[in-house]
Formats: sequence, structure tokens, C-alpha cells
Amino acid sequence: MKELLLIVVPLVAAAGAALWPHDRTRPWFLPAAGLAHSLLAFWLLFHPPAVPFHPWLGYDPLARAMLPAVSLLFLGCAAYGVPYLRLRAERPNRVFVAGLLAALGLMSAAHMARHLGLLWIATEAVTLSSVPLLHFNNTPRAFEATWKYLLVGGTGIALSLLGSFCLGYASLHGGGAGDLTFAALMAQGTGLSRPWVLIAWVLLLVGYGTKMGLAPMHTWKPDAYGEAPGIVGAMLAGGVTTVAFTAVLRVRAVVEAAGAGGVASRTLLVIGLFSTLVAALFLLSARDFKRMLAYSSVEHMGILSFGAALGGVGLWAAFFHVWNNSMTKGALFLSAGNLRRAAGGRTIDEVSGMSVITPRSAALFVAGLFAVTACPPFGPFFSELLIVKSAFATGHGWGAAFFLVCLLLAFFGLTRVVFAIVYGRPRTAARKMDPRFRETLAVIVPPVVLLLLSLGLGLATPDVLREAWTAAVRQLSPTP
Amino acid sequence: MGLNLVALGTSRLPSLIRVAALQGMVLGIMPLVIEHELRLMVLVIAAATVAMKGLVIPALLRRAMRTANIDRDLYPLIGFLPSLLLGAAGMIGAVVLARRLPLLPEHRESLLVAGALASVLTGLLLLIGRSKAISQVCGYLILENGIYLFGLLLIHSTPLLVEGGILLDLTVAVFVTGIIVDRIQRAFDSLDTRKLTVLRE
Amino acid sequence: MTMDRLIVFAILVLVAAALSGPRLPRVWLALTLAGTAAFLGAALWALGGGTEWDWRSGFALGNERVHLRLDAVSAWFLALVAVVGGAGAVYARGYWPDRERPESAGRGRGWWSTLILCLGLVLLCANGLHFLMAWEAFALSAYFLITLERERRETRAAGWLYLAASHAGTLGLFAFFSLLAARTGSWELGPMRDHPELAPLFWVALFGFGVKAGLFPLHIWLPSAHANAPSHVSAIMSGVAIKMGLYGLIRFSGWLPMPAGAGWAVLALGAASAVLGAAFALAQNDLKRLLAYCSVENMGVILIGWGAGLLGAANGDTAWGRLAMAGALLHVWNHGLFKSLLFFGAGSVLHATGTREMSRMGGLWRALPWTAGLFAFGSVAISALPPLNGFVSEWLVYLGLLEAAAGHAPVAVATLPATIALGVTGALALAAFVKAATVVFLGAPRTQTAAHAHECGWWMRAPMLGLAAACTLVALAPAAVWPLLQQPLAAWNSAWLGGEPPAPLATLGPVQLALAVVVAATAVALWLRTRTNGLRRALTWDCGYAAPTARMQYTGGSFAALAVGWFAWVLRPQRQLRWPRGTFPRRADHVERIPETVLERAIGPVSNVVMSASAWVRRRQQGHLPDYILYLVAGLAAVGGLVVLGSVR
Amino acid sequence: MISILEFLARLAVWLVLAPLLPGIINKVKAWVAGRRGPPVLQLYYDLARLWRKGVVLSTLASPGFIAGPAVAWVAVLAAALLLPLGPLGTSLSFRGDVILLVYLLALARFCTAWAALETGSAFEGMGAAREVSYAVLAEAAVITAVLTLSLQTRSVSLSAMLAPSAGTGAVLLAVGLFTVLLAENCRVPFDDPNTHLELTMIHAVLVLDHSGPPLAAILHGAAMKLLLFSVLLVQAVLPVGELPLVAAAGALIGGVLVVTVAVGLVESFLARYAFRRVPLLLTTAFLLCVFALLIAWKGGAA
Repeated sequence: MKELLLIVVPLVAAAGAALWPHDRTRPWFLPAAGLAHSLLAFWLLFHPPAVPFHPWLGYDPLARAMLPAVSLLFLGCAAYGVPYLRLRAERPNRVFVAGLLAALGLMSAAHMARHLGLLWIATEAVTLSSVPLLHFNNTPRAFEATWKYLLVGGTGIALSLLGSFCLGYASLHGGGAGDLTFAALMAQGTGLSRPWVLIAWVLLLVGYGTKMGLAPMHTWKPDAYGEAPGIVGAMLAGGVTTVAFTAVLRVRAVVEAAGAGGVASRTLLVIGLFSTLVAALFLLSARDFKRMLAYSSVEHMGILSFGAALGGVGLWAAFFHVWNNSMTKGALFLSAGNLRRAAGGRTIDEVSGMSVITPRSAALFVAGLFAVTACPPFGPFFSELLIVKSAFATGHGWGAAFFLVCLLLAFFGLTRVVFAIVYGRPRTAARKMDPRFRETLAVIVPPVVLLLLSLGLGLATPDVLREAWTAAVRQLSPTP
Repeated sequence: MGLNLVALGTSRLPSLIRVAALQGMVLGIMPLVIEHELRLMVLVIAAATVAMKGLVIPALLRRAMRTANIDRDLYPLIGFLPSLLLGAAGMIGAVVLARRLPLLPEHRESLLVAGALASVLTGLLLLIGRSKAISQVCGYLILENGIYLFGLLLIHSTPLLVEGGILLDLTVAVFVTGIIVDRIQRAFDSLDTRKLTVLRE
Repeated sequence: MTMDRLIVFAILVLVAAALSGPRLPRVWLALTLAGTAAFLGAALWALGGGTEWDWRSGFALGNERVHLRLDAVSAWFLALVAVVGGAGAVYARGYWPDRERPESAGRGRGWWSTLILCLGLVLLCANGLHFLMAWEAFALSAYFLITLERERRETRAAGWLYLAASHAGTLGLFAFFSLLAARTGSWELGPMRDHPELAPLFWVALFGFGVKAGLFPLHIWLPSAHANAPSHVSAIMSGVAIKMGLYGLIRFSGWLPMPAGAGWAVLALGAASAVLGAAFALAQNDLKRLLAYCSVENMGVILIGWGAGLLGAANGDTAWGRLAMAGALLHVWNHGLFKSLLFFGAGSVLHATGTREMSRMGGLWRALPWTAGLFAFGSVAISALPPLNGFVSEWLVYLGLLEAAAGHAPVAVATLPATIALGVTGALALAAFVKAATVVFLGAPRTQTAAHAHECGWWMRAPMLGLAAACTLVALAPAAVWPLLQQPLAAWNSAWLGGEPPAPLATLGPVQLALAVVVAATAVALWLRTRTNGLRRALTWDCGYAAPTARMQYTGGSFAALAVGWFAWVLRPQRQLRWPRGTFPRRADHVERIPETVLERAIGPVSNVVMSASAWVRRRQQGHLPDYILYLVAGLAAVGGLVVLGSVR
Repeated sequence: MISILEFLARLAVWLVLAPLLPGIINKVKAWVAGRRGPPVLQLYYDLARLWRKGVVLSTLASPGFIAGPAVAWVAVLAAALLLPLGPLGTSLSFRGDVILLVYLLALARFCTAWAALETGSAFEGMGAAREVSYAVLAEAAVITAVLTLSLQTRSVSLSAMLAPSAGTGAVLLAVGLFTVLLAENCRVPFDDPNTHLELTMIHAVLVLDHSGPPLAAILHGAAMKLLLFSVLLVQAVLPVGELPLVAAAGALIGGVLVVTVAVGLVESFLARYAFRRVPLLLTTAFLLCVFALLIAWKGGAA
């Protein structure tokens, strides 16, 4: 029953926020709900329910391996949100707060959905609920971004619906009773009609891949991340993408059960490496440091797919990387938000010398950069190294080499941009910086905490998490 | 089926919307046709579909069109003739594919699958080939229609909640789209997405 | 037992130093010196006793138990880290003080201790995961040290180049260590000669560590980084940091089975690095760039020795291999010592004149007698001239190679060319350092700044004197160093256990000593004789030219012109020449620039290709929504095709 | 005791006999040119006079200006003492002493160049540049020669190495070494010791500003270097080591004389080369040594 609370609490909070009269105090809903959600999520992490409380919905190992990360990230963003929204007092935040909370609730639902249709509905709902978040800034650019997000994402989601139907039809054709819970589908296994399963896999991979932001379906990402506030960017990069990744994993498990695991892994591998390459190429000549983060997120989605495609240890490492990615991206987006506020510019042509203007955020941003480029001792280093290792262990030597080259190119691009905006002499653009922006503790602590979390995850991974990931791997590939 | 070609062929926005609406209506009726014994639930679904796809959304779109008083011509990125040919090719392909695919006996002769695939392709083609925001919404509608059509295959087996949810989501999606269109119009004084290229590399 | 105490103490103290650095300079200096002293003690302990220290933690870091181990090989390098680290700390006190560098001095101190600590940890870690962590931490702290003066654009550029190259190397090491872990099933490092399938990994390691070691084609980052870094940083980078790459190579060539071609490849690389490094050094007109390239050359010399060692070890008869390897290891120390000395000297010159451009200096010996003397000392040492220490190690390498030839070892085919290359290198290096020392310190000041230079303070002088003393020690009593030296030899190749020093080494020491004494005596005698004969100061005769000006002196460029001409095929000097024309000629000038050939001729084109690919991708994303949908459909089609192919297969 | 006496004797031989050679060369040249020429002992007189003269020191010069020649002189002397004299062998011989010899000469070069550049005169700069640059090629040739010898004799210490084998290898080596000798001692065709066009010189231009005792040290050092090279050359070609004492002494002295006369003849019949052709000549010498090396390698392999 507690599982349901994970969904209900945020939604109730969202309703409350929507009804709350005062703009000034409304933001406090965010940390409150976030805290409650995290407490629940972690309580469940430590005391996982023996059986999912409903065949359609449940806190199963997969959800257990992922959801706490999202919840933690949300908490960080929520804590940051309060001072941020105070800073943006000129914008009404009713819809924003409500939408953010709703998104959290729906993300939990999507993570816990064990039914094909329910999963799809939840994902679609997340997409819709994040629309108001995107055009919070209410600028033409924001609208354009939102429009693209909606249409590209919508098309993707439509394809994934078609894919769900195909999968359903596969089970129907295989003589299934039309029960679309993943458990049932996996149980049906090779009974599913193969061609339909393959079609379903293609459609679902592309559909959910669009939400994940795998190349070449990533086109909405830079626009959305570039225009959205830092918090939203962080939630999209660390939360929504995770939802889509969960979906892909669940589907892949079914496909594998249907005996097409090899094909699925190969497609996942190729698309993952392709995304990493494309992201790296974009990063090489990126100029806008928020769009840069978007491409870095594309890159990391590629890394996740690569890891997942390797299966076994690679999949385990992918779960590990989901956590690291959420924490690191959170820290990066929040500190980037600070820089954006302070600099009054977004590209390396307008911004430089931030280490003079906002030393703390700049230092934080650089630290985050090294974290996200897999420099020890931050978490991503360990997960990516583990992925490389398992790639070599499973005989994907060339894949690993290609992967490393892409990482290198991405590193070039990222360092180029970040050092350009952090070092050097402040530009005139920085003179007319937002006068209300000060590097208060409130805007520094949340990213710091997230970064420290990523650090801790790497140096001393909690046993409960390791156990949770192992359980999730076992759930997805029960055979070995 | 033919509606798709019309949709591709038409050069004017209202007619495009009309096509979409009509297709929605047809879809709404579908379940009743397929269902042999009438169940209340099915009736409700059908009614809802007709209402939504056939009436509400087209009305919405017309409103959006009127508020953003724009000329009714579509500026195709892919010319009408090529898109017609492409659509036709797609349709043939869809039929062939539907033949190739293993289907349950009761679906063998029905053109459901072919039609679904065809209108999905049409929708994508419209999304790619038309630059007007509203026309793209229409394309999206037709895409969704196709998917819904495919969903009808499962109407026996899958609990209707799925369908309901789909309907809901679809409507919400388009509703929001409508709002966005509205906002874009205010922001850009045009519904031509060709102008929406501020965000670029 | 005390070994634990020493090392733990060193680590803790250095951490404290890193923390105290930004605020408390005095405390920092004391702590850093204490830490380095402890490291030195531990290293000498391990070398002297030949005891191997091995420690495993109860706790896990990054899901792996910490495993530290100090054997002779790592101790050999640790000693160098400690010495240069301590000297540099003292030097920085005078060279990069708060009052002159209020913004960066504190940062510099903090990162310095961090760097020392990370270098130490790299040498201590015996677990792949932690080795990588220490390695990358060391690379990053070095980056922050190089870019201390980050307001200068070229410093930033050099720093970025360094970071990029170093990261490329690190990713190579990612591959190396994960392959190792994947094949052996654990991150633990140690002797694994019994896994013949591991042999090919050597090539990956050669790339990964070679970048850091600055071997010839991989040295692209080295010159600009070492030239633009603050001098004490250049010193530790050039004297110690690049040795870490070498440490990795030597370490794993001792632990892993070697592929057949390893020794030959290393010899070839070494010969290339040595000769070309020396040629590039001779061609430079920037004092610190010259020193940087000379590091490439010396790494080459070390590589030649190590390569001969590899061949010897591979071919069973180990007498000459042992000699060459000993020479290589000793040269690691020697180069660390005199290269740091030289960079300190260059720093003092830079401090005094504010420029690295040699053609703006000249006659500095008057203003900077100490620096001049010490720099000259360093130059003699690094040109491997008797009676100083550079000669001892190179002589050992030569001896090994000659013995190989004399013994008609089948591998002599490889050692003969290497020997000749070594000879050419020696001559080129000599030319380069005659140029460096004389153009900077002798003759007349070429500019006003050079004329008004001032000697450095004791904070900077003392470390130089210390290093010079260390050089002298190695030079005059090489036999005394041998017991320490033969520990790492035995640790590297157990077949070389049991080491009485090679007889000639015992002879060489006294000879060098005698030579030093006689040289000094003769110099004094000649000086006295001159004095008694009477001595008159006059204008340089210059064949009777009445009014010689400082501008008429031979510049570094013209000094090197001949040899540069011979190596133009690789140096590719770029000249801009404006002749004086007309009756009343306008000012004419001749600008010569020696580009970093590999960077501009090899890396440049490749990166252009990559960048154009990137530009192409960007052009595909111009904000047209329909295109985006098209890409989506294309992705759909591609994945579909992939699946079809896959399911067909 | 004996050893010390022997060592002193050796020292005396080198110090006293060295200045003869330039005298002989000059005599030969004069004889060819049909002049009377300076007395053979001319250099002794010069040295003696210089030793007593005072010194004019450039205002720019540092103490290195005096120390340089001294160190160079010691270095050459030390190198000479390492060289065995036929059956007498050497007072100090150890494996690898040949490298020490080569590098002592390098030390001498370093100090000469240093002292030359003290004055900041363009001419000395020119000379020093040429000296160190040509040394690069000469060094290659010398090292190759050393390798050849150690291949032939399977040993790495001078006293054992200088037991040459007859044959083409020896001839090639002889020619190569002779060329190197000419280059290292700045004789024609590389340099003209008694021209007075400073621009065309290598060695004489190095010492333009030197005078008095330092100049004496330089000149004497040069003479010793010449003697050293000719002794080396002779022993590298003739099997002096094996002969009985008297014959060996005869052979050695005769050989040195022959070399000296040859130098003289070359100087009288050849003109100085243009500088850009000097590298070619040195490279040729190097290649000759390489061929010798190959022959030795073959011999060793067979």
C-alpha cells in the first residue's frame, strides 16, 4: 500500500499547490513533498515489499533500483527551487509548482508500472505535465522549445503506443489472454509471435528512445534543456530520461524472454554507441553551456544503452550509472542555473571569467564537469569503467574502443566550453548581471550535496544499492 | 483509407481539418461495426471517440485557426503530387506488409492493419511535409487515428481502460497543442513553423 | 612496522599541507617538507634494506580493498618525487610568493602538496582501480598547477592541450586496466608473468603511459605545457611527472609477459625521441621550451637503456641488459635532479628578466652570478659530460650497448643503431646547452631588461644548490649509489639478483673525482698565472671592429642555424624575411619560428577532419521541426533495418 | 712507485711530444711549396712566449673565459692518458673507457665553445656554432668506429680494442678516421689553420680574443688532440699491440709521422671546402665507418 503513497503524495501536493493562494509560500510545497517522497522511497528501498501489491503496479526490484535516485534528485531540485522561485518572483509559479509535483508523482507511477498500457499512459502523462514547466520563462524561445518538445516527443510517444499494441497483438497472436502485464508477457516467453515482437521492439525502442533522447531522436533535447529553468533541466535529464530507460529495459526483458534477446542487445548497442558519437560531435563545437549539458545528457543516455546492451555486469553498471548520472547532472544543471543567472548570457561568446564573478558556482561547475567526464573519484568514473570492463569481458573490444574514443571527444568539447566560460576575464555581458542574484548558501548547498552524493556513491557504494541493482538485473534476465 | 490521400492532397487548411474530423468519426463508429453484440461500454467509447475526434478537436483547431487569422493555404515542404505518390506507395506497402504479417484468422480479411499502418504513414508524412503548425497537428491526429485503428484489434482482449487512457491522453495532448499553437501565434504572429528556427545549432 | 608509520605520516601530513596551503604559507612549507622527508625516508629504507612493504586495508574504497605496496622499483621513483617535491616547495616560497601573486599563490601551494601526494600514491597503489584514481588525480592537480597563471591566454591554451593529451592517455589506461581486470578477473596488480595471453596489453600500456612520458610522437603537449607553467611546476613536471609514465611502463614490463617485439619497439621509440628531441631542443629560442624538448631527448635516452634491458631480459643473457637497465634507472634520477635544477635556473632568469625569449637576454652572469654558475653546472651535467652525473648514467647505457655489440648478441642489430643514435644525441644536446647557457648568460645584455636584471633570493638559491650537491654526489661516488640501484634492478628482473657493482663503475668514480680535482686545480693555476702576468680589460677585439653593439652578437637562432638546416625535414622551420631595400632601407627583419611539427602536421589535420564532421552534424540541426520528425522516422527505419538484418542472421 | 714513475713518463711524453706535430706539418707544407718555412720547434717557442705574456681580457668576459681553456686542456690530456701506447698499454684501463675518452673530448669542445662565446663577438659565435654543429657528424663517425673496433675485438676497453684486423674494413676505417681527424683538428679541407680570413675559420676563430697563458693552453691542447687522434688512428689500423716493444715503438712513431705528413700533404694539395660541402665530407666519413662496421659485423657473424 505504501507504494501507492509514492504516487498519491506528490499528486495531492500538486493539487494543494494548485489551490494554494500565496505565490511566496507555495514553493515550500516542493521540498515538503520531495522530503516525504524520498523518505518513502528509501524506506521501501530498505524494506522492499515481498510481492507487488497489484499486478499492474508495484515497487518491484527495477523500480527499487531506480526510483530512489529520481526522488533524491527531486529533493535536491526542490530545495534549490525555493530560492530560485523567490528570485523569479515576477513569474506566477502556481502552474509550475503543481506541474513539477505532478511530474514527480507520474514519474513514480511510470517507474512502478508493471503493465504495458499503464507504463505508456504514465510516460505520456509525465510528458504532458512537464509542458508547463518548459515554458515557465514565457519567452518566445521557451514556446518554441516547448512546441518542439511536444511534437517530437508526442510522435515518439505515439510510436511507442503503436509498439505497445504490437506487443499486445503478439501476445494475442501467441494465444495469450491479452494480459499486458510484463510478468504475463515474460511468462508467455517464446509463445509470443516473433515478427510482432520484433516490430514492437523497434517501435518501442524508437518511441521511448525519443523520450530518453537517443540520437537521432534527440533533437528536442537541447532546445528544451536550453530554455527550461535549471531545476526542470535537471529533472528532465535525471528523471524523465530514467523513466524512459526503465521502460526500454522492461520491454527488452520481454523481447529477451521471447527469444529475440540477441537482436535487441545488438540494436541497443548500436543505437547507444551512435548516440555517444553524435553527442560527442555536437559537444565538440558547442557554444551554449546549457545546450552543452543537453548533449552531455544524450551522451550519457548512449552510455546507459551501451551498458544495458552488454547485459549482466554491464546492466548492473548501467543502474549504477543511472544514479551517478542523476546526481551529477543535477549538480551541473543547478550550478549552470546559477551561472546563467549571474552571467546574463548563455554562450561562450557572451560569458567568460565566471570564476571571478561567482567563484563558488564556477568551482562547482568545474567539479561537476570533471565528475561528468568520468574523472575519479566521482561516481561516473566507477560506473563507466565498469561498463568498459564488462564490454571487454564480453568480447566487445571494438565497441569499447569506439566508446572510449567518443568519451575522449566529448571530454574535449566539454572542457573547451566550460573553461572558456569559467576562466579568462569577465565580459561586459556579466556587468549587467541579474542584480538580485547573490551566491547565497541556498543556491550553493543543493548542488554541492548532489555532487557529494555522486562522490559517495563512487567511493563507498551502499550495500543495499548494490543488492538492489543485483535484484533488478535478476528480475530483467531471470535465466542465468 | 481514401481519406488519407485526400488529406495529403488537400491544399487548404479547413479541408484538412475536415478530413481529420471525418476520419475521427469513422473511427468512432468502427467499434460498433466490429462488435457483434452491443455492450454499453463499447457504446460509451464510441460516443466519446466520435465526440472527441470528430467534434471537439476540430472545433478547437478551427478556433485556433480563426484566432490566428492566417491564410488558409498550406505551404508544403513536400509538394502535393509527390506526397500523394508517397502516400499511395505507403498505402500499398502497408497492404503488402499486412499480408506478410501473421494475423489472427478473424483479422485476415479485414483491412484494419493495412489501414492503420497507412494512416500512420500518412500522419508522419504530413508531419514531415507540411510546415503549418495546425497542419502538423492534423498530421499528428491522423497518426493517432491510425494507432487507434490498430488498437481496435485488441478491443476484445485488452481491458478498455487502456483505450480510455489513450483517448484521454490524446485529447489532452491535442488540447495542450492547441494552447501552444495559440501562444505561438501570439508570440510569432504566424503559425508557420518554418519561422520557429530560433533554437538551432 | 616503522615503514607503515612513515608512509601514513607522510600521507596525512601532505593532506594537512594541501589544506593549509591557501592560508598558512609557513605551516604549509613545514608540513610539505616533513611529508617529503618522510617519503624520502621510506624510499631509502626500502632501497637500502631491500625490504618490500605491502599493506592491505580492512575498508574498501570504490568497492575495492586498498592495497598499497612499496617495492624497490616504486621506491626508486618515490625518492625522486620526495627530493624534487621538497626542493620545489622551498623554491616556490621565493618564486611564487603571496605579495607578487596574491590571487594564485595560495592555490599553487595547495595543489603542490596535492600533486606530491598523488604522485606518491600512484607509486604506492597496487590496485588497478586506485592506481587509475591516483593517476587521474595527479593529472588534474598538475593541470591546475600549470594553469596557475590562468589569466594569460597561452597558459590556458597550453593547459588545455596538456589536459586533453593526458586524458587521451588516461582513457588508454582505462582500456589497459579494464582489459587486465577483465582477463585476470580482479583489479589487483602484481606479477602475472604466468598469463601469456596478457602480452599484447603492453601496446595499450605503451600508448597510455607513453603520452605522459612524452615519447616522441606523443610528446605534443609537453613543450607548451612545460614552457608556460610556473618554473617550479615545470621542474616537477619535467623532472618527475613525466617519469611517472616511465614508471608505469617499467613497472608493468616487469610484471606482465612481454610481446616479442617490445624491446625493439622501445629501442626505436627511444632512438627517435632522443635524436629528434635533441634536434628540436637545439632549434628552440624560448629557454623553457628548449629545456622541455630536452626532456623528450632524455626520456629517449632512458628508453634506449630500458629497451636494451628488455632485450637482454628476453634473450636470457642478462649481463649487458642489466648494465643498460641500470643506466636507464640511474638516468631517471639524474635527469630528475639536473632538469629540475635547470628549470629552477630558468625560473630565476624569468623572474629577473620577465621573458623566456633568449634573444632578449645575454650577459646575465654579471647580474645573476649564482644562477649562471648553477645553470652552467646543470648544462654540463645534462650534456652528459664527465665528471658530472649525467655522464655516469649515459656511460652505463653505452656500456650495456657496447657489451651487447662486443658479445655479438643476436639483438646487436638493434643495439648498434641505437648506440650511434645515442652518440648523435649527445653531440646535439651539447650544442643545445652550449647555446642555452651562453646566449643567456654570456656576452653583452641584448635588452635593457637583461641589463637591469637582479639575482634571486636565498629561497630560490638554496634548492638549486641542494640539487647541484645531489648531482655531485651521484657524479663522484657512483659506486655508493649502486647498492640502492641494484635493488630495483633485482625487483624488475629477479634474474639480476645478487649485484656486486660492475667493476668499471668502481673505477669510474675515482677517475671522475680525480678529473674534477685536476680541472679545478688547473683552472686556478691558470688564473693565478694570468694574474701574475698582468691582465688588462679591453673592448672585445672582434677583429678590430671599432664599435660592436650588443645587437651584433650571435643569436641563438643563428647559432643553431647549421644543425637546424640539417634537420629541416622534421623541424620545418618557418622563416619570414624582409630584406633591406632601396637607398635608405626601411627596417628589415627576419623572423624564424620552429613549429611543433607533430602537432601541426599530424594532429592538426586529423582534428580538422573531426571538426568538419562536427560542423556537418550541426548543420543538420537548424531548428526545422519537420526535419526533426524526418530524423525520427529515419531512426525508426534504421533500427528496423538493423533488426531485420539481425533476425535474418 | 714504478707505476707513478711510469705515469709521469707517459705524461711527459704526451706533453712534450705533442707540439712537434704542427711543426712537422708546417715543414711539410713549406717543403712542398718550396719554402724554408718555420722551424719544427716553432710551436714550442710560441708557447713559451705566450706563457710569459700578459692577458688582454674582454670587458664582457667572465671567469669562464680563463677556466674554459684550462678545463679543455685537462680534458684532452686526460683523454690522451687513457689511450694505450702500443705494447706499453695504458696506466688505467677499464671496460668502457673508450666512451670516457670520447666524452672527454666532448667536454673539451664544450669548454672551448663556452670560452669563445664569452666575448660576445659575432666571429667567435660563428666559430662555436660550426664547431658544435660539425661535431654532431664527427661524433657519429667516431662512435661507429668505436663500435667497429669492439665488434672486431669483442671487447669494450681501449687497450683490448686497438688490436685491429687487416682487410678492407681496416682501410675503410682508416680513411674514415683520417677524415674525422682532419675535421676534429680543424685542418684543411675543413678549415685552414693559418688563414687570416676569420669568416672562413672554425678553430682559429674560436680563439680570436684569447691571449697569453690561456691561448698557450689552447694551442697546446690542440696539438695534443692532433697527436691523440693520430695515435688512435695508427693503432686502429696497425696491429701495434702485438709487436715486440721496439718494433711497436717504431711502428707507432712511424705511423704517427706518416699521418702527420699526410695531413701536411693534404693541406698543400687540397683547398679548403666551401662550408656547405663540409657536411657531405663528414657524412662520407661516417658512411665509411658504417661500412667498416658492417664488414666487422659480417666477420663476427661468420
